[in-house]
Formats: sequence, structure tokens, C-alpha cells
Amino acid sequence: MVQLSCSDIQLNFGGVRALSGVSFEVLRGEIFAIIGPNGAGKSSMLNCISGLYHPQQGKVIYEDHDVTRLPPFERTKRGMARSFQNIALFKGMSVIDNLMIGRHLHQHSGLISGGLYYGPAQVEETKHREYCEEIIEFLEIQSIRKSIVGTLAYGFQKRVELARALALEPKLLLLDEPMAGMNLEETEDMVRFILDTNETRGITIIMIEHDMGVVMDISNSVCVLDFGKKIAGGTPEEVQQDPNVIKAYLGDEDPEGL
Amino acid sequence: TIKVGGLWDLTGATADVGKPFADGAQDAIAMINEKGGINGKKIELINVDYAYKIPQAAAAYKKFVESDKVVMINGWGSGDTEALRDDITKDKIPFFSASFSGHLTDPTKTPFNFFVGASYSDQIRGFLDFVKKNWKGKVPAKVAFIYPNHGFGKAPIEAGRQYAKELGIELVHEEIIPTPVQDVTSNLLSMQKKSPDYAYVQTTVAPCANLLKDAKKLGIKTIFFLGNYGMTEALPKLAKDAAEGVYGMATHAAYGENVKGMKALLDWNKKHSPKAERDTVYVRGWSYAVVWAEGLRIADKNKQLNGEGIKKALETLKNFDTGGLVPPITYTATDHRPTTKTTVYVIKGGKMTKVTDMETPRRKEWLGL
Amino acid sequence: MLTISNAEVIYNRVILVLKGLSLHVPEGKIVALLGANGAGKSTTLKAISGLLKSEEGEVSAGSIEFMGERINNLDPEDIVRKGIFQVMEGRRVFEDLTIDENLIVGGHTRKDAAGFKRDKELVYDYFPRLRERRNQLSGFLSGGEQQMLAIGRALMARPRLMLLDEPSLGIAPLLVQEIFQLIKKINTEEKTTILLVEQNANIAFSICDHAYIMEGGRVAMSGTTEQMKSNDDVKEFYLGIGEGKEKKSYRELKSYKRRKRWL
Amino acid sequence: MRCGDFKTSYSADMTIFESNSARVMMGLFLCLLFSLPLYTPGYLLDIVNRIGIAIIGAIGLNILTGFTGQISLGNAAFMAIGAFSSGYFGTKFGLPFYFCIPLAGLMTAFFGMFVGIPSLRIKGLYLAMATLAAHFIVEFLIVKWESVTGGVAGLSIPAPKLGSFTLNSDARLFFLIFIIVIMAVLFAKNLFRTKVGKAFVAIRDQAISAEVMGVNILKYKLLSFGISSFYVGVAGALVSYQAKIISPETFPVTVAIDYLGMIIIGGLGSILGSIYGAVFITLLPELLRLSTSALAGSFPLLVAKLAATKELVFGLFIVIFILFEPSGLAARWHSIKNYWKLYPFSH
Amino acid sequence: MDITFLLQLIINGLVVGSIYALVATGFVIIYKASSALNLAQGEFLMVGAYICLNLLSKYHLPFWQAILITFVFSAILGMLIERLILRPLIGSHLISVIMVTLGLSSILKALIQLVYGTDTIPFPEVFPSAPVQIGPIPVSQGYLYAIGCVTILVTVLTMFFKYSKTGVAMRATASSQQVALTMGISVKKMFAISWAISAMVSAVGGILLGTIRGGIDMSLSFMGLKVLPVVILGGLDSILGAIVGGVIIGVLENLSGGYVDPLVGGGAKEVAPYIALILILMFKPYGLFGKKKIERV
Ligand SMILES: Nc1ncnc2c1ncn2[C@@H]1O[C@H](COP(=O)(O)OP(=O)(O)OP(=O)(O)O)[C@@H](O)[C@H]1O
Ligand SMILES: Nc1ncnc2c1ncn2[C@@H]1O[C@H](COP(=O)(O)OP(=O)(O)OP(=O)(O)O)[C@@H](O)[C@H]1O
Ligand SMILES: [Mg+2]
Ligand SMILES: [Mg+2]
Repeated sequence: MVQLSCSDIQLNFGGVRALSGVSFEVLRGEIFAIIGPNGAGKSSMLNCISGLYHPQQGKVIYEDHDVTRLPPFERTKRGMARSFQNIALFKGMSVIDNLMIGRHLHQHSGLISGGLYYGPAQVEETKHREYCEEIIEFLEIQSIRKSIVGTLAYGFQKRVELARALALEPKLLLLDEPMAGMNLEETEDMVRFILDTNETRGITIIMIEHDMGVVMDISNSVCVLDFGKKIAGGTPEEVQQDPNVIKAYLGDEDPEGL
Repeated sequence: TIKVGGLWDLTGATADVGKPFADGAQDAIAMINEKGGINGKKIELINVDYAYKIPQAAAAYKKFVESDKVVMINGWGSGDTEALRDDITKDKIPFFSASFSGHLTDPTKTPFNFFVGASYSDQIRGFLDFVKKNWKGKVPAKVAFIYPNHGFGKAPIEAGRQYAKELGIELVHEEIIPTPVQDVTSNLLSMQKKSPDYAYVQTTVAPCANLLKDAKKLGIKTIFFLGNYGMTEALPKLAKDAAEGVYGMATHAAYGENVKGMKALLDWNKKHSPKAERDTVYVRGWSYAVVWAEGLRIADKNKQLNGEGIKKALETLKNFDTGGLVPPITYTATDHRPTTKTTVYVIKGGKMTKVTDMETPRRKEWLGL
Repeated sequence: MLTISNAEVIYNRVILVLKGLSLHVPEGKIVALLGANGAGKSTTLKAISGLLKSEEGEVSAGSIEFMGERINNLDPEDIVRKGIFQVMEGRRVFEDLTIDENLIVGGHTRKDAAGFKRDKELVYDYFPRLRERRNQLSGFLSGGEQQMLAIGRALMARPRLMLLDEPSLGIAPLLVQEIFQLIKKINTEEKTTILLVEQNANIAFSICDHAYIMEGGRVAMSGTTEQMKSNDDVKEFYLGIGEGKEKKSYRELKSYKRRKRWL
Repeated sequence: MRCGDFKTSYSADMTIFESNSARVMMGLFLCLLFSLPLYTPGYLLDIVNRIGIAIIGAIGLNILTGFTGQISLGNAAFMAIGAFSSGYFGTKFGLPFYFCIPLAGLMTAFFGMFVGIPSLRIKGLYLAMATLAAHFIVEFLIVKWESVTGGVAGLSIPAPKLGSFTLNSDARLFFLIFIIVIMAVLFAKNLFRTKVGKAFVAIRDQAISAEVMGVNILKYKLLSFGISSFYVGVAGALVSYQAKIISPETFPVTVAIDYLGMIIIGGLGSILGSIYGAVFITLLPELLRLSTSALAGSFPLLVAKLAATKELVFGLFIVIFILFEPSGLAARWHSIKNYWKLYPFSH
Repeated sequence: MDITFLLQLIINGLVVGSIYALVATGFVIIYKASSALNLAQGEFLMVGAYICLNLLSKYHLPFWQAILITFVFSAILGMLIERLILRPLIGSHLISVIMVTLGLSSILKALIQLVYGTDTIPFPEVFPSAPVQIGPIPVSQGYLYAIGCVTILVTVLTMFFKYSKTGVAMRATASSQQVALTMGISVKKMFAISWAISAMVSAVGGILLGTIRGGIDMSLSFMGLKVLPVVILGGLDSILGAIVGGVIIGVLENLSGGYVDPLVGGGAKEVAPYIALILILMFKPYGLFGKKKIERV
């Protein structure tokens, strides 16, 4: 079943054509990878889906609704969550507070009851705190729970990004290079988290990644962009064989060697 | 000792005149103390610089009244005097301010407020009388008022409007000027469209100088009259030749002027601060202190050295003479107009030159206006 | 050329991050620094380049010597003038400046106008994508393009010792190869010594002469590239080569968990 | 010895006070505070009252500037709106103060939200200048709208009455002010433990990712302007009761700058910091004034120099504080507290 | 409609705007190197004017010498301030930096007051006082000098920031101090240079204002506040914007003073810049020429 479909997306920045006529469909429950050379428009594509950019042309249909013109927070309400390529955490806050902001949409106590705190607001606050602790446990970041995010090492920040996105309880998770800056072992951990998220929580995942080993191993389908155009799409195996992809992106060498 | 509060602006927006005023008052008290004080009691002047900030004035006032237990206060500006008005009445503390606002003269409304000199309103009336007397034209004289939009600026305007009407002088224009010194060309151009014969300017000396320079540049023919904070010795220094031929209403003698009371000031300064440059605002501060010290003396003699006693004592002053520093001062229980006499000066050759004395009648309906 | 001995680094006066780190970078060589997240690799580089100060950190013990001269706690600008240039982690370009201007700033300490011009062209030759956009604000570049710019900027400075913090971060595979070839080229042709922090051990080993592995603020292991490559632990945890020489699929990993640390 | 973090439940981890002893200390402090009028002379109490008002205003500004990251130079104007609307309702309709004060807050909140509308597009220093512009426009309107504000002459405010009981002394006003201060502090503290407050901080730190987290930026920015202005409006209303006469001159732009000083010296994004800052900035000129006038008594001729010296010292204090405590008094307080908590194992 | 009146207002606005532009340039220079707003700019102007006054009337130096020495003093002042106050704040919160400049303004004001007192002091006439007729309106010569200075400054500064290595390095510093450090840029030096230049530019403004007005006092520092809308209107980081903003505000003030003030009874001249500011920011949130801040993830 199609959960998200993008059709004929076109995005220009002044003279720069970031995306021209990109279309693809993402099925519910799959891991969908977007790959392509630098500056191909992958992040831009993700921004179009999450609503930070509004394409000049084309449609984003999410769960049978046209969301092309909706602002980001509206899409979040409908179950999208994302992480960022250039980490965009709330640097001055602790990890747990970052996650609690992820709970924003699920909390309903308003201004007044929040200001009075004792009573419903407190109950709610505790409940959501528990939820965040679950995620913390899941991602094995207990030890840094109260650290200020800005002081964490890059790899941990990436993990917190994932945690924060999970706190939103999304139905569709958009990840922009989740494995960047991790060594093999950490990449393996991250893969494990992503697969668990996908399988046990049933969350659809759209992922941009340059680590071909990971992409080929875990994604169900792949879309390849180059110069803002979609040059290939299909299962990882199909894409891997595609001469265009090899020429533009993978290089002649065996990707495993990297 | 007799404790008196001194609320000055030494660093705030009006420090250019606030400082010499405070100097004058403080020097006068120092001299009085040197000469033995009030019936043998020294006056202790508790000085506070409130930097023209109203909350600070209010705090200082409370401290004066509640902790220092002063018997009276010498204050300064319009804003703070207004803000303290009700407290003053409630606490029964005689309050001298350097705001010559006409509406402080009605004891039924502000029984404890005093000042020393002709009110702003009487100054503008003096100006209008002068115009009436000297106007030779066929059609009625045309005047304009120029003032900034705050308490001090607006204080004489209503009185001026009414009196101009009464005298048959045509008030053709009122121009409101911006407060800190700025280019006022556009204001003068607006005024010029009505081509008034005279313009009365109610503001302090630095903006006056600025205005006169712009007026000279534009070649404006109107004759300018300045209020008592505009016409000071500083004017010709600042405005240079643009000040030439400008008139002003003075309430106090110029520093060094040949009057009986000036000797004390000159002697004091020769001895204590020979280098200081003094002006009429200094004389003003001095004369204030002399007047209220007299009030203290009488009250002390009556064994009533408290707010009400001092008020009563002041209200017995009749043509109290400071030796010509300010025209004779009279307060009564029903009328706090100290005097209605003013002096018209003109700048000639860079010097303030006396033209004539003016006196407006003490009309009943003008009390508090 | 660069010798760090027993260095300790403290952040905010309390958080001890480097706990007696020693490291040596010989002249003209490429040395790689590997290690897990939070091991202190970036901190090491910042300690060398003098950047700790601006993050409330300080080298509290030990020494850092460059060409026999102690450089701990010198100001960053002086360190750059001595010929050490750092490419910071996470593509820190001047977003409000154009690409061209970024390169100009990169060569800030240089005096020779001719070489300056030549090198700028050189950078554009290496990264044609940047030339296309030379007058565009660099804040609008894609992540990978910014990384290219950051490396290009380092080339402009012609340093004697270049510190690279994860140059492959966010770079597409094809370009990763090119960049590492470029690094090698800079090393051999320009005689620039290089200290490289890299997560991708495979590619790091393909160009480096020596490697250090960091763990919790200390060096856990070191040796020449050959020695490292043949170490079993390194093979398993950094190169992903299991017992049977066969690389496992990531999908199979998820069911179990393991952690091995040297220290 | 209290050492480390031994919380057993999440709600315990989220309380305001870290321990029971902290609670007791707070109780003692409050008793001490509310007994102040018993032994404090009026003029000192007047300063205390002004501190109280400043605390409310500073928390208000800190909510907007410190927590939400929207620099505002419009505080004086917001305060003026609070003061004049409270004065207007009180004098024209004879409403009692317990209606006037919240009404003043609401009016100001409304106005603040209006000023906040452009904040979605206008940011940083540009927004700061837009609020400064709002200040001058409000000042202009107050001067011109004589029928409501009394123009340059201002409004005379009758003392607040509770039935037949008139709050006409500093001591009585003290209770009014400090009860509101306590409510204001508690409300703000709680606010930042819950959703709305955290959304503010998120907007400050990273507006874009806050939006992706589902925070409606415009709504929350407006809310922040609203709450902040509500606080400031209430402070303004209290100023009107304290000053008895309010005019445009009561709220010059320097007031806004003083408030900015309070939250910076106290600590941006810290409720406790707002309190420290308010105390410091209100006391400093008083202390300087007291010390200069003490000196002036013995050296009257020096008084002019002393006046300038006072300004000099004021400037120096500000500069020195920011240089040595760039993150504010509250941060210093925390690090001292933490140091002693772990003493002697503080390293 | 009275065309002469209109023309008079416009021309007067243009020339008055030239002084605004000059002072605004001082703000922009500092902003470009540190992305901070120096709220003591008005005091810089005042200090410059007082120093020059002192040299002229106490030491009776010829005007050009006085100006040169004032430049030197201003530059030293700027660098001193950078050394003592700005340098320790490298990397701190923007608001802290701004607040420090406010503290600084208190200090400078107080120092001037300690030395010179609060009286308005006459300023020697360094250029002929006879106004020059421009079209229908006489204009003080001081303003003409201001126009001259502004023209030169814009050209020089624009080139400097665009093409010179130091200029670009300054902008880099404003963009990110930390990264600038890794480039070997001496952030301190960049700050020092920008503060020195800015102080010199302000001093020129002070001297011109002093001669135009005939006297200087503490109110001169008010110019700093007065020029803020100009800087914002033009765009904080745009030299050209400072000029255009100055001219717009100058003309606007005069027009509203001439046409609106009579209707509302004064005050319009002073608020008009602020109303215009808000209106323009609604459409151009970074002023007319300001660069948009990049917000990207
Ligand atoms: N806000 C923007 N303004 C101007 N140009 C932009 C903007 N965002 C992206 N671009 C341009 O669009 C192109 C695509 O950028 P995008 O970030 O989508 O690339 P990418 O595929 O994610 O690359 P990478 O793998 O390097 O992250 C780039 O050339 C970039 O310069
Ligand atoms: N400014 C800081 N303040 C406090 N702690 C810090 C700071 N910077 C780094 N740290 C801590 O120092 C440790 C090492 O960080 P560093 O960034 O050097 O790791 P790294 O090895 O580069 O990791 P990665 O591969 O993820 O980039 C981490 O635990 C981090 O939390
Ligand atoms: Mg990308
Ligand atoms: Mg790192």
C-alpha cells in the first residue's frame, strides 16, 4: 500500500534547479533509500516531503492527502518525523529535554494548566517522561540522558537526533544520513536501531545514506538522484547493476571495498 | 541643624541648566551657613542627583521625608514636581521647584508648591504686552509659539493663547519642535509660511541656539523671544551671530549685573571658585535659597520649624527683596504667585542687554493658569 | 614533526576528556586516528590547533610540540601561522560568504599573490562543482559541496601539517575515493604532513602510513598500516572482516549485540 | 551529605526544589520576606517594592528574550500600556484594582501579540529595532491620545482599595506586589517545566527543527509575546499604583534598557536570574545615590563630580559583570551550589 | 500645493540625511566584523567632537591637524575598547555584547562629563558659517562636507569589504568566529580594526555636527539612538544601505515635519522614521539592502 507518493517534484532556487520532475512512491512499512552524488538534491527532496521547502511544481501525497502546501508542523501532526544532515538539535538543552520537545504534539495540557502544573499537567508530564525514557533505553543512551547536547560527540548527537524523531511516534520517518561519521561498529548499532524501528514499531523509513553497504543490505527499494533528476529506481540489486548509477555515483570499483 | 532636601538634575536630560542652578542654591546656603546660619542653626542641604528620572525622584523624596526628616525640599523639573504633587500636599512638605509652571500658583490645588520668579505664563504675557506696546504695523501683530511637547514646553501656551486673543494679537502658528537638539529647518519652514512678526520660544538654551542658527540660515525675519530658560548668557556663545537681536524674558538678574544683591555672589565666587563661569541660572538657584532660607528663619522664629510652619512663614513674605536678584517676592495664603515682574533683554554685540521691565497684573482668574 | 605526549584535556574545568594521550606524526607522512564516537578524536585535533579555548576547554597537562616547539595554549591564529591547518568536523563554511570568498579567507595567512591565484584555480580544478557556483553563498550549498569547500579552503592555506576531521563525512562514494586520492596527492606532491581522523577505516588505511586507535581518551593501539591491517581486532571491528573473511550482511547483525573494548 | 543524583521516580526528577531542606529554606525565606514591612522604613520599602515590580517585568522580558530568543526593546512601552490601561479602567470606570491589574495584563498581552505578528519574518536585531520602533510609536500615541492618557500631563492614579481598606502605604502595597511576584515566579517556573515553555526554548535554539517537531512557530511566538507582555503589563499596572502619577515620562526607553540589563546580568533564560538581575539593577543606582549623597553632605562642591562618577560606576559595573559573568548571576550561583554539593570531591 | 516648500523640505532632508548616513556607516562597520550592534556609537561621536574641540580651542591647532589628531585618538579609543571589553567577550552571546556597549556608553558619557561638565560648550567655526544656497533653500556648509565624506567613505568601504583580504576576513569573522580562528585570522585584530575605523568615522560625524550646531554637549550622544532606524532600514550589513537609509529617513522626517506635524500637533517628525521602519521591515525583513540570514538545515 502506498503511504507517500511524490510526483513530478520541481524545485528551483533562483537559477539553481535542485529538483526537476522527480517522482516516486513509498510503500507502508518499507525502508526506502535515496542515494546520489553530492548536491544531487537528496536533502532537498526530503525537505519537500517534510515541508521545509515548497516545490514550485508537483505534488506530495501522504496517506491520500495532498500535503504539498502544508507547513511542517501540520505534517508532523499527521505522523512524519525527520532527522537532519547537519545536526539540528536544541544544542543548549539536555538530551531528555530534546526528547520531551519531541512529545510536544502528544501533550495536551495548555498554558494555564501548565503554569499551575500540579494536577493534570504533572500527570501528563510524568507519563511522557516515561515514554522518552523508553526511547532512551532503546537507543542505549542512558548515560548521556542529562548531558547538554551541544557538548556531545558527533556520533552521539546523530543518535539523539534519531531518538528525538522517535519521540514523535511517527508513522513515517525521514532520515538524512543517519550513519555519517560513524565507524563500522557504530554503523552496525545504528542499522540495528533502524531495523528495529522499522520492524517492531512498524514505521516506514525514508533514508538518505552514502554508505552503500548499508543501503544495499537493508533497504527494500532505492531511488537514485543525479543533478536533480531521478536516474534510476527499484530494488537495491537492480540499482546496483544500473550503468548510469555506476557511472554517476558508485564508481567502477566494488562498493563493498569502501 | 535644619535639614532640607535638594533634588537636582546634575547628569540627566536637563543638566545643562540643572547644574548651575544647583550650584547657585548650594553656594547660597554655604554662604548663609558661613555667616552663622538661621538664627544660629546651620542648614544641612541633603543633595541628591536624580538625573531627571521620575522614579529616582520619587525614591529620593521618600528618603527625604521618611528617613532624613527634612522640613522642606528644593526640587527641580516639571515632571517630578507633577509626580510628587499629591505626596507633597499629603505630607505637608513645602516644595520649591525650578518649574515656573503657572498652575503651581494656586494654593487651593497645590498648597505646598512654591517657586521664585514670574511664572512661565506671566513671562509669555509680558511678551505679548511688549508686542502690543511696540507694534507699529497697520494690521494686528502676528505671533507664533514654538515649544516642545512636554510639561515644561506646554506650560505657558494656554495662558498665551488666551491673552493674545484678549489683546487682539493674532496667533498665527504653533510649532512643536523635537526634544533633543536636532535640525529644525522643517519646523521653521512651516512657521515661515505664516510669516509671523514675533515668535515666542519656550525651551532651554541649547535647543534655542540651534533654532536660532537654523533661522538665521533660512533668513527668517521673525523676531524671536525666548523664555527664561532660553535667554541665558550661554546663548550668544552658542548661537554666535544668530543670537544677535534676539529678545528674551528674564525672571532673574544676569550674573554680574549691577544690582545690590549681586555683590554677595561675586564675593563668594571670587573667594571660593574664581575660575567658574556663572550665569543667570546660577543667580536663579542662589535667589531660591535666599528666599526659602528667609522662610525658614521666620518659621524658626515662630518656633514652627515644620512643613506647615514654613508654609505659613513663606506666606507672610511681602515684597521680600533679594537685592534685585529677582523682583520682590510675595506669597499669600491664597496666592503663590511670587511676582509677575519680568525683564526684557536683547542680545546686542553678543551681550545680554536690558530693554525694559514688564509687569502683568495679578488677575484673579489667572491664578493657577 | 608533531609530538603529543601525555596530554590531558579538560572541558569546563570538570570534564576530563583526554587522559594522557601520546601520539607522534612524522614529517611527510599520513597518520590516521581512528576510534569510537566520543573517544576524543576531535578533541585531540582541537587541542593541537588551539581551538579548545573557544569551547571552554584547556590542555591541563602534557605537551604538544610542533617542530620541537611547544604549542600548547598558543592562540589558534599563531598556530595557523606556524603551518598547522585544521579542517573542522561538520563542514564549517562561512555561510554568509561566497565560495570564492571562502577560499580567499582560507589563504588568509599567505603572502604570495601569484601562488594564491594558482591554488584557487587548482581547487576549482579538483572540485568543478565549486567553480560553477563560485559567486554563490556557501550556506546554500549541499552538505557534500560544503565539505569540498572546507577541504579546498585548507588547500589554499598550503599548510605544513593538515588536520582533517572526517573528510569523508557525507561525501558520495565516488567522491570519497577522489578526495582520498587528493589527500594522498597533497601529501606526496606538496609534502604536506597529514593527521587524519576518519571513521571509514578501510579508506583511511588505503592512504595512511601510521594509524592510532583511540578509546576513551587514550591511545589503545597503534602501528604502521600493515601492522594494523593484520590485527584481528582491527579486522573485525574496524574493517568488518569476520573470522571467515566473509563480510556479514547488516541485516543479520540485528539479533545480537556485542561490545569489545581494549581498555 | 547530598551528593549526586538519586531520584527514584520521574516526577521526583522534575520538581522545582531538589530536596526537602531546599523547601524549608524557601519557607524561611518567604517568612523573612513577608515580615519586611514590620521593620523596614518606608523609603527602603519603596525600593523593595520597586524590586518586586522589576522582578515581574524582568521575568516577563526573560520569557520573551531569554527563553524564546526574541530580543525586545519595547518593554517600557508595554509597561506604559499596562500602566495606562489600568489607570484608565480605574479612573474612568472606577474598577477596583483586582480587575484593573489583570485587565492591564490582558490589554498589554493583546498589544504584545500584535507587535509580535511580524516576528515570524523579522528576526534578531531587526526585530529588536522593530520593538524599539513600537516603543516610540506607543509613546507618541500616549502623548496624543489625551482623552485616555491625559497626554503629557499624565494620569493621577488613586490608591487601590480593597473594600474600605486603602492600600495607600508602602507596606500595604508591598503585600499586593509580593503576592503577585510569588504567583508570577511560580507560574513561570511551571511554564518551563511543561510543553509550552519547552516549545519556547526550542524556538530559541533551533526554530527550524522546532517546527519539524510539530511546534507551530507563529502560534508559540505570539504566545510568548502574549505571556511576556502580560507580565510586563501587570508590572506596569503596579508601577502606576506605586508612582501615583503616570505620564509618558515615566516610561522612557531607558527603562527598557534597564530591563534588558536585568536579564543579561541575572542570566538569560533563567527565572532565578531575572530575580537577581532585578534586585541588582534596581539597587545599584540606589546604592550609588546613597553613597554619593552621603559624600555630598560633607563635600557639597564635589557633588557634580560625584554625579558623573555615579554614572561611571554604573557603566563599569555593567561592563564588569558581563565580562566576568557572561552567562549571568544565576549561572554563577548554580556552579557555586554544585561545587559545595560535591565538596570536597568537586573535581 | 506649494512646490517650493516641498522642494525645500526634500533638499533639507537630503542634506540632513547625509549626517545620518555617516553615523550609520559607523554602525555597519562594526556589524560587518562582529555582527554586534554598538550602542555606544553616539558616545564615540561625542568623544570625537570633544577631543577635536579641545585641540581647537585649547591648543589652537589648525583644523586639519586637529582632525588628524582626533583620528588618532579615536582609533586608539576604538582599539582600547576592543582590547579591554570586546576581546574577553569573543564567543559570548550577542545580547551580552550589545549590553556591554550600553555599559560602555554610560562610562564614556560619565568621563566626558567629569572632564567637560554638562554645559553646552561653543564649538569653533571651522568652516565658513555662511550657508550655501541649493535650489530654493540655504544649506549649512557642514552638511556639504558631510555629503563629501559620505561619498568617499562609501566607495572606499565598499571596495574594502568586497575585495581586500582584510575586509573579507572581517566578514568571515562576523560569520563565525571559531572557524575564522582556524583560518589563522586574528579575530582580535579584525575587531580592533573595525572598532578603530568605526570610531574614526563617528568622530567625523561629531565634528561636523559640532560645527553645524555651534555647540556640543551631552545630547550629542543622542545621535546614536537617532540613527538606529537608519541602520536597520538600510540593512545592518550594508554600507550602501546606510546611505540610502540616511537619505530616506532625512527626507521622511522633513516631509512629515512639514506636512503631518501641523495636522497632528507635533511629534510626527520624530515617529515617522519608526513607522517607516516597521512598514519596510514587514516587506523586507532584513532592511532594504541587508543580507538575509541563512537558515538551513
Ligand atoms: N536553500 C537553498 N538555496 C539555494 N540553493 C540550494 C538551497 N538548498 C539546496 N540548494 C542547492 O540545491 C542543490 C541540492 O542540494 P541538496 O542539499 O539537496 O543536495 P544533497 O543531494 O543532499 O547533497 P549531499 O549529499 O551533499 O548532502 C545543491 O546544489 C544546493 O546548492
Ligand atoms: N565543549 C565540550 N564541553 C564538554 N564536553 C565536551 C565538549 N566537547 C566534547 N566534549 C566531550 O568530549 C568527549 C570527546 O568528544 P570528541 O568530539 O572529541 O569525540 P570524537 O572522538 O571526535 O567523536 P565523533 O567520532 O563522534 O566525532 C565526548 O564525550 C564529549 O561529550
Ligand atoms: Mg544532503
Ligand atoms: Mg569528532
